[in-house]
Amino acid sequence: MELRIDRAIVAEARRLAQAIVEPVSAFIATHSTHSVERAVLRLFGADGVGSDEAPVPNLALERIGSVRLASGVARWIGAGVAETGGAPSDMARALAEGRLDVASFDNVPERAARAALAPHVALALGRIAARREERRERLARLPQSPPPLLYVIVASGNIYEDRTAAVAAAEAGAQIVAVIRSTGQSLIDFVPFGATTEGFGGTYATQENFRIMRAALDDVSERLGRYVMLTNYASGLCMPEIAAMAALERLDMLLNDSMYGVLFRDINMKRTFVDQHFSRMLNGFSGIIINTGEDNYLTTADAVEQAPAVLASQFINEEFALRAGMPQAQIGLGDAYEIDPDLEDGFLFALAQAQLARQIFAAAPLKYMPPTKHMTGDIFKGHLIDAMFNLTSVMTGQTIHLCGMLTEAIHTPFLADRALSLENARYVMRTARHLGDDIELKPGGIVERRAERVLREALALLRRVAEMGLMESIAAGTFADVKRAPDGGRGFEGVFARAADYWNPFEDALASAGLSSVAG
Amino acid sequence: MELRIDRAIVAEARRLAQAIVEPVSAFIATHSTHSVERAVLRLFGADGVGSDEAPVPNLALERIGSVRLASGVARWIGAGVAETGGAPSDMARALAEGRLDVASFDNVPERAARAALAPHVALALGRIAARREERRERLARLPQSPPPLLYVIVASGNIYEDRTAAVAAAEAGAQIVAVIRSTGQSLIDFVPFGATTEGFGGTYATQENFRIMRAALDDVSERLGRYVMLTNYASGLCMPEIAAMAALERLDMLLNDSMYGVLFRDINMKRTFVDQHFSRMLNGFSGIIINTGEDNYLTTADAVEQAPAVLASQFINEEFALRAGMPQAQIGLGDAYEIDPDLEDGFLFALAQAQLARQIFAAAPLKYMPPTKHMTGDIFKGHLIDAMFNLTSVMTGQTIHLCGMLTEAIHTPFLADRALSLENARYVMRTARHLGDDIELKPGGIVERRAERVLREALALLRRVAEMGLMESIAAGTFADVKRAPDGGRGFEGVFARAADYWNPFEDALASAGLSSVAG
Amino acid sequence: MNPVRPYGDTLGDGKVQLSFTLPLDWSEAADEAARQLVAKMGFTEVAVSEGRSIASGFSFFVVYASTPVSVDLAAIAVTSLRTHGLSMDEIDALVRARVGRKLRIAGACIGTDAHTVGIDAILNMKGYKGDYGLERYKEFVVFNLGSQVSVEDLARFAKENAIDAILASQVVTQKGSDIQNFTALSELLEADGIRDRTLLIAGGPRMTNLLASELGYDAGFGRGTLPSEVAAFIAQRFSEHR
Amino acid sequence: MNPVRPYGDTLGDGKVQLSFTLPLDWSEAADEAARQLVAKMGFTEVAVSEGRSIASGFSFFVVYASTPVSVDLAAIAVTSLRTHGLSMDEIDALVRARVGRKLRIAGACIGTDAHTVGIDAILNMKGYKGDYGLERYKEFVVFNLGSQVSVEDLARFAKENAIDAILASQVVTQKGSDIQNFTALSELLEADGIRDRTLLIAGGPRMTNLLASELGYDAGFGRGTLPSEVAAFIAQRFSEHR
Ligand code: B12
Ligand code: B12
Ligand SMILES: Cc1ncc(COP(=O)(O)O)c(C=O)c1O
Ligand SMILES: Cc1ncc(COP(=O)(O)O)c(C=O)c1O
Repeated sequence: MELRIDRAIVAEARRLAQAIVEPVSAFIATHSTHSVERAVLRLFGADGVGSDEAPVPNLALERIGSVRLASGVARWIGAGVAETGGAPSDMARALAEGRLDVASFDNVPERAARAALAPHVALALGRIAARREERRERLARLPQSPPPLLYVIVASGNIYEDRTAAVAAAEAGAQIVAVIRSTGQSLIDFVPFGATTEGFGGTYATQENFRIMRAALDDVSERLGRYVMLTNYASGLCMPEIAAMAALERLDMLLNDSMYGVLFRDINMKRTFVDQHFSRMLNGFSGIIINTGEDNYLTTADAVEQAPAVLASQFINEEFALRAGMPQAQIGLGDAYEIDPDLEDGFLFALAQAQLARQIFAAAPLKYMPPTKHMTGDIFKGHLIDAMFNLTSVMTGQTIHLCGMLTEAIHTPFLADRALSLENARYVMRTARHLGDDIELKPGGIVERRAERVLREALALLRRVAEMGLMESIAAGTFADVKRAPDGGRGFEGVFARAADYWNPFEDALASAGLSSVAG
Repeated sequence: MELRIDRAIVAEARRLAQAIVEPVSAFIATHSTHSVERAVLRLFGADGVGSDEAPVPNLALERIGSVRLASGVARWIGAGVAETGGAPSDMARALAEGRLDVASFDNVPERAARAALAPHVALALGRIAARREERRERLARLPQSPPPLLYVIVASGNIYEDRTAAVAAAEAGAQIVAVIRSTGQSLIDFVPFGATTEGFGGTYATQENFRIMRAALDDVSERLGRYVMLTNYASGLCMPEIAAMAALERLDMLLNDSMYGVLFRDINMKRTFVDQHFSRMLNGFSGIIINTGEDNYLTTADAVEQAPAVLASQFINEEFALRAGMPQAQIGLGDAYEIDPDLEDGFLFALAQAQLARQIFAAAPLKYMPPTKHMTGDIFKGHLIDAMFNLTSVMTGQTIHLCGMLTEAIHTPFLADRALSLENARYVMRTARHLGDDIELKPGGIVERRAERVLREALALLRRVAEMGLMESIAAGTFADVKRAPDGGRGFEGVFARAADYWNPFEDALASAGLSSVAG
Repeated sequence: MNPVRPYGDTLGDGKVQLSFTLPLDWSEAADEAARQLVAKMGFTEVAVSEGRSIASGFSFFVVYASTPVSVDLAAIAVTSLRTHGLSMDEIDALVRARVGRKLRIAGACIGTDAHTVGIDAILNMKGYKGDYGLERYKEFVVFNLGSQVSVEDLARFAKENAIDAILASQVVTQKGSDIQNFTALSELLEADGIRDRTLLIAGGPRMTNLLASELGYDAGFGRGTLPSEVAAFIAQRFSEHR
Repeated sequence: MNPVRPYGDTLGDGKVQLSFTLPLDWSEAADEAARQLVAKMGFTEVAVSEGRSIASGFSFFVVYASTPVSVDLAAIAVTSLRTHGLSMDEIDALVRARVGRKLRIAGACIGTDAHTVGIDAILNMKGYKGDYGLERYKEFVVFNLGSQVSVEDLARFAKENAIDAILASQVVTQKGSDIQNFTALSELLEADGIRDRTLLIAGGPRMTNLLASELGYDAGFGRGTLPSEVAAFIAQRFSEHR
């Protein structure tokens, strides 16, 4: 089942996406954020909490102060290592606890600081590379079933109940498990610490929670003879830190969108643009597949109307990811089956959109999100809408398939909801496995006309954004009907201009290694 | 979505079906049955019960005795009318009650008997024609929604609960309501009388029950502004009588298969062949669409394996119906979605079969039966299997669509089961309304290869049956793995050879009117 | 884990999903009626997640709620008939060794029930889900009387043919017709004086071993039964008791 | 038809469908545990139509059963807020005539809840399902404070802006977070001394008017609410009481 697509339009759209992202890249290159710097600390092994349960990376940053921070946190940690011979993580803790005065390092020459950190940078990257290699080895030994890869969420708020749920889901056929974060975590400017049991609508993303889930899934992977992937969320105020933690704990995927936080969480756009870049560099190097959030356009607005925005956003997200050095194979662009069940031929519309993305982003592991908006308390009807979504996915060869829950409108999934949902996907995908291969779309038919129209309108949208500039377009409400000011929103205070001597050793290492080849 | 079909094979299959049915037709032409004769009585208005709750038609036949019966019951009723000037129905009752001695009519000349009945025959046919005209008028005034026509069953055992259920179903979108008969009714050699409230797994088919349902559905039809059809079952020991009652009470469809009773109820084959012919003549004239029972091949055996048998049976049923003078537009050939849900690409197999029937019997109002055999107590899974069935139906343009019930493996439908089931069909058929039109099947693909194979194997099966003879083939277990002896099974005692002066005025009238033109 | 209680997403939460129809047009009061009804059943945290008219005078509801009820597993005395671990050959060998003669088995779908697929699955050579039917066993002589067999005919057949085990099937259960027929059969065998020497087995999708024993049967087999499970039971019973 | 009881296919049959998970591997004993559990809940004619393992240590069941419980419709005191029959113009006219000034309304999605679609549906011009939102009414001055608004901020805003009616939304209900936030808001308004002069309205998919009144709110609106229903309620309350 192939759509006949005008390749010239696609090429033009990609060109426009480059033009849109280019000026933002210039901003990114000259700025850093608190979270980027905290991520650097975490990569050096900084962890734990100090007074008031505040995380060490946050406390250390405070002690360094905004003036010195303009040179990058590495500058000061490096100086400490050069002076004391201690480990970078010890420096961070000592700073956090006030046992070390950063002013005393002002005189350590830049070159000494850099030299002192060099082995630690190599060590940190080596650790991540090892995790990545470990994933490769496991995947080879415990091969996954072919895509669409069935993905479910756990969200009890309690990491231990989540673990039970995740293992049960894996046994029931899940190939990817995502732990949904507690409401509000994306808006807090630090990463909580330790195992947590009290979240609302989700469970806190902490490094210990990552570890607990990874261990449980590794365990069940061995038992089932197939590797079960683990996913969490990066987008938010701590994108780079979560990317760092995920790299260290061998998560396999991360929700990571270049604009989600801005549009849907009122996070400052400059903050997000800088954060997403460094976090994606890390994702790229650690072999983590990102999942972008185009589905969010459809949960608040009409799917038919927003379809061009989804496609436009996919082009932009792709471009941002490529610029962070990510290979296509790790760019999980998002889409969702949010079509109105009352719309005649709605299924054909959804098919058009899904197939369009499939052909345009042929090498990307597309992420296909289930119906949510039109799900109601009628679980029987909901199960059917999910079935049509499952059918669309298998027909269009989506890669990452989030299983819809019949109880979507009621509660975060019960254990049995997940089992029923996986059964739904497995059944539909089995009984119609090769349907997509067995048919052709009629030229000029409903599907083809719809796809053409979406592509044309996405192009027009990209053209408008390119003319106006991305930040200005967002300010004008071009995306998701939401208006955000370039200097408004949460986390703006954590954005700063890089000083002339700014230094981020990981950025340098990853950039000079030619990330896409490292990651390839 | 068109299959490329070898038309020569189809033509050859039709030729074989003619060759198969031809010798059976010769048998039919020279025989009659008790039920045919009772149907004649009913057409003349005979009704009610006598002693022991035995129906008047049965009692009358008994009194006439087998020797006289060889001339046909009309001969004696006609004689009575000629002699007494009373109505035919009075004759029947008088005979039944022993108030009249049939021997006293022996001397009434055949011609007098025939002449006396002529106006009553015209009257009876006029009454049926009026019912048919009434249907036409209502359908024009209260148009149905376009096919697939959603068809549900009611089966509480109690005609009044059934009525409640039927009206509720109509409101929920049903376009056809069938009242399922009580277990065992097809094996009793009379038609029960009056309104009934005690059936098992279904409700007795009685003329009064027909009336009650027809009135309720006429009522709701007016209210909804669309005509709701009523269906019941003919196949069994009383096919012709039920056809007569259905004609009089304006049922719109009847289950009427040329072999179902033989194979699945162990009814004598000669009995069934003769009965189906006259009942179909009546169905044809009364504008009733028949539903054949090919689905039954699939409830006991494997759907993939039995597919050719289904197609072969469709050809045979078609030929029998055409010979009874039925127009294509009233021949609702059966098929069912009984594909194993665990079979990879099972949906594609079902699609192939459904589309094959659609193209071969292009003018027939195909009847598509839902999943039953693979339904389990898991109502959630069952609802999904029904959804895939609904999808197949709308993609292949089936006409009469029996809605599957999520509780199929549990109980005869609850009121809510029907509502959920109709919602399922309406949703799937709306969201994928034109999918079938929007795609082409890949040449040499799974669907096309499957269809080819089924057609080829059906041809081979028909060839074997044509060589062996239909009765002998059934005796040899060719259909549904069931072996039935030509003179075995229930109701054989009710088959008799027509005497030289045999007379069935309705048969004559319908045949000479050139039924298919009458009915056209 | 004992006592056990339904599990939603947290141990002990008691979560249950319910759906039902009320003979009412939908309104907010109908939603509240649904809520109260479920509360009156003893559930807590009752949430009516769906309520709507499905026809005039009828509304359908989907409800989630917590039950305080739990069951004590230790008190559940279900002897599993279905775990035996014997192969066909082992079962035949058992009969040969311990019974010393072929066992005579009669099966039928009784009353007006015509659903033979289930009993055929147990009896026919071919069997069910790759498990051979009783006809294939060397030490069983099987009579499959088919469908719609009256209990009188079955009892007579058993008497006249020295049947060791009767296998009665009932698939139609509407209005308790299965219970009626099963009961009639066992009473008739009792009256005929052959109940004692006959192993009486009931089967069908709604049958459980517990229900069968309540009906005075020696065993009952429900949905998903494999022929070998029935074969093993018969063989073991005859090798132990007779 | 009173009292009412669930309807399967016959009036009074009390049929209910249930499904739940037990923390047990499947076995015949697990089926029986499911049956006993439902029987202990007070149901009769319990039929376990499905039971199977869905993961190690967990089994899923589908059960049909009859309940003896019924509810007395007459005793259900639900005043429907949602049937008013007033058009937008009529509501505006009512406020003009009986209140004589514009009503000031503040809406927010409180706590950490970011689900604004529901409250937006009520407030935004555009409205919901073809029914205009409160912003479109001439006699309402609407402040939509958006999402993740702390109850403190909302209370302060109400005080400082002479708000007549507060519309608080909660969509996330997990672990009772909605109840906590709603309660905190009403307590804060009480403490601030502005509860009396403010009409306090709760909304969200799980809200009912009954629950809202239990929480000390003036009204509660649940799934499917139309803006005009809320508008009519506000207008009527202010024309009656103040
Ligand atoms: C196939 C089928 C038919 C076929 C039967 C063909 C045949 N030769 O058997 C046909 C089309 C003829 C038919 C007709 C009817 N059917 Co029917 N049918 C079914 C269907 C789809 C499948 C049954 C089946 O074959 N299951 C597969 C077998 C292997 O499973 P099983 O029977 O449970 O058997 C297993 C175990 O229970 C056990 N077992 C069974 N018996 C025994 C006996 C012993 C001794 C032992 C040890 C074990 C054992 O072992 C078997 C293997 O594991 C069911 C729905 C469903 N999906 O279950 C409806 C169903 C059983 N039918 C039903 C009805 C109502 C009818 C009719 C009465 C409808 C009508 N009015 O026309 C008729 C009348 C038939 C009659 N006189 O009995 C209802 C029964 C409702 C109820 N609970 O009372 C059902 C549930 C459908 C429904 N929801 O309405 N049916
Ligand atoms: C859209 C959506 C989102 C969007 C929200 C975008 C936005 N700007 O609103 C996004 C993607 C951001 C999102 C995020 C999350 N969501 Co969300 N989401 C949904 C979804 C799909 C639809 C909700 C919706 O818009 N309904 C449509 C509106 C019109 O209906 P409504 O809200 O019921 O409103 C009507 C009435 O209730 C009433 N009403 C509502 N409020 C008020 C107020 C007043 C005063 C009045 C009078 C009336 C009224 O009027 C409205 C019109 O009739 C639901 C699932 C579903 N299908 O319901 C999940 C759902 C609500 N989300 C859920 C969760 C858990 C989350 C997350 C916490 C997940 C996570 N950890 O990432 C996050 C966190 C967000 C947060 N901090 O709150 C859960 C909540 C579970 C629970 N019962 O607690 C749900 C049920 C999904 C699920 N099954 O897990 N979500
Ligand atoms: C790309 C992306 N990131 C993050 C999130 C979750 O963010 P939060 O934790 O803010 O709800 C989502 C949710 O849909 C998302 O799509
Ligand atoms: C053609 C046909 N006739 C009749 C019946 C019903 O017959 P009975 O009443 O014998 O169950 C069926 C049932 O499936 C059928 O397919």
